[in-house]
Amino acid sequence: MIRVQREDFDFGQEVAALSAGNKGVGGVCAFSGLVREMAGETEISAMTLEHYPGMTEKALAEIEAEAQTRWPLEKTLIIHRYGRLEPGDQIVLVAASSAHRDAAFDACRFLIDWLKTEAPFWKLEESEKGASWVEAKDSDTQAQARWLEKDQED
Amino acid sequence: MIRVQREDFDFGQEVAALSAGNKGVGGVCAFSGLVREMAGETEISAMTLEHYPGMTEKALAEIEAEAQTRWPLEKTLIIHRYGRLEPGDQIVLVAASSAHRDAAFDACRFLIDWLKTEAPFWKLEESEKGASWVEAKDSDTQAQARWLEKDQED
Amino acid sequence: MKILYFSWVRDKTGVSNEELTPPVSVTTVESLIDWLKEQSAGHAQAFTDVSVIRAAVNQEHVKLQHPVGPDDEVAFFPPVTGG
Amino acid sequence: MKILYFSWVRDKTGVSNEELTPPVSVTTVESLIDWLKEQSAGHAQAFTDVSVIRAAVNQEHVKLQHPVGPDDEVAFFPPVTGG
Repeated sequence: MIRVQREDFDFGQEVAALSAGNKGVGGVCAFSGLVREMAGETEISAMTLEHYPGMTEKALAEIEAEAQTRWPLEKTLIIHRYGRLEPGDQIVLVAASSAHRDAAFDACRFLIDWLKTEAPFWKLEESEKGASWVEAKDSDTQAQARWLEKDQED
Repeated sequence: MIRVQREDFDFGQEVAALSAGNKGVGGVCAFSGLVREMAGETEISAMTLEHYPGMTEKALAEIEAEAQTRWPLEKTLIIHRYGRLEPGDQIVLVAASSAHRDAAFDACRFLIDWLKTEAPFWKLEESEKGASWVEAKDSDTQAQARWLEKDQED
Repeated sequence: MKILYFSWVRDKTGVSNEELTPPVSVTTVESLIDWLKEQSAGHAQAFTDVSVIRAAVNQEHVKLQHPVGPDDEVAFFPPVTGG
Repeated sequence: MKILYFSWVRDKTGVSNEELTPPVSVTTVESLIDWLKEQSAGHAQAFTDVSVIRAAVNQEHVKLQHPVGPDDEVAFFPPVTGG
């Protein structure tokens, strides 16, 4: 399931739904990303997440479908917020449930790695210096590249 | 933090504590293991987890300390239940929070991989055929071995 | 053709989306960019360095060589930074 | 010496823990096992195949060559299956 929303979400409740009533689930892996107070040396007062409505949902659905193809999963979940957030706020939740822990872990990490390079979101950080757009990180591109390399090895 | 307990735990509440009031946390990774209904072809009616009081706490504290040494983490958590559990019940929760997602993911997986081979727990499965002790899995030993190999590479 | 801009690309063009009719010579994302640069100083500034520009056609990531047509929805933005 | 048994090792010895005084010749986990096998048919059965036995001395995993002394707490169990 995917959701793109302005509202906060209840981590525990959302993750519980991945195994509720399904006694075939042996493991659930979940990751949540939060707004950090510091960006390098700069103290952040707020962050605004812009996205591309329509394409965002499409991109997330494709990422989820790809994970379902790669691993034997029971359920997957991606929730991504947009709008103005403050340090400590939740930005994103990805989770996967499976009979086995390896699949749950791998799929969960895949979801966040791919989302970071494929989903059309942009962060505008506010600090004393003003507002500035966050630059994409090489490490995120590399994290996705690791999955592509693994594909070639297989 | 580590806890060994008979009682169930609230996944969401426990994981929330890993980032609460700490605006340096950028990511939280959590994994929970549940009792599955099927063990291979056999339908499980219940499972009893036995452990070695004293050594269990010691082993879990060592695993947690090792994770804290290996990665820059904010907080870690291991909760492991013992006693009689039924399909769908939560057995274990491991979680890690960090400024960065890679550390949170790696540490979380490390916690569960090492726990599976180091923590003195034993599962007795009940089915129509009677009760039988679960055999250790080669895949668990291999999962731990992966971490040891990585150590040698470094 | 519907054109959308996001993040600092929008800040520079000064418009979030516009309905435009490029000449028939515009057949790829790349040639569309060249044409857009002539539309305003802001557009020219937004596309100064195309190596930092990403594009989507009909809401799919594409390379700059990708074809575009009159009924397409084309979006321009910097590398994404969600998650 | 305090000896503890867990899981099917306990099922076979028929006792979860016992306070024993092995002879001075028992200096390692391995020699302790050899001596324990003589204590009862259940003990003998529990230790038939030592390759599936794991040991802890004072609540730390050890190899079978590890030394043991009169004040030690020694535990025997199969490979762990928690998590």
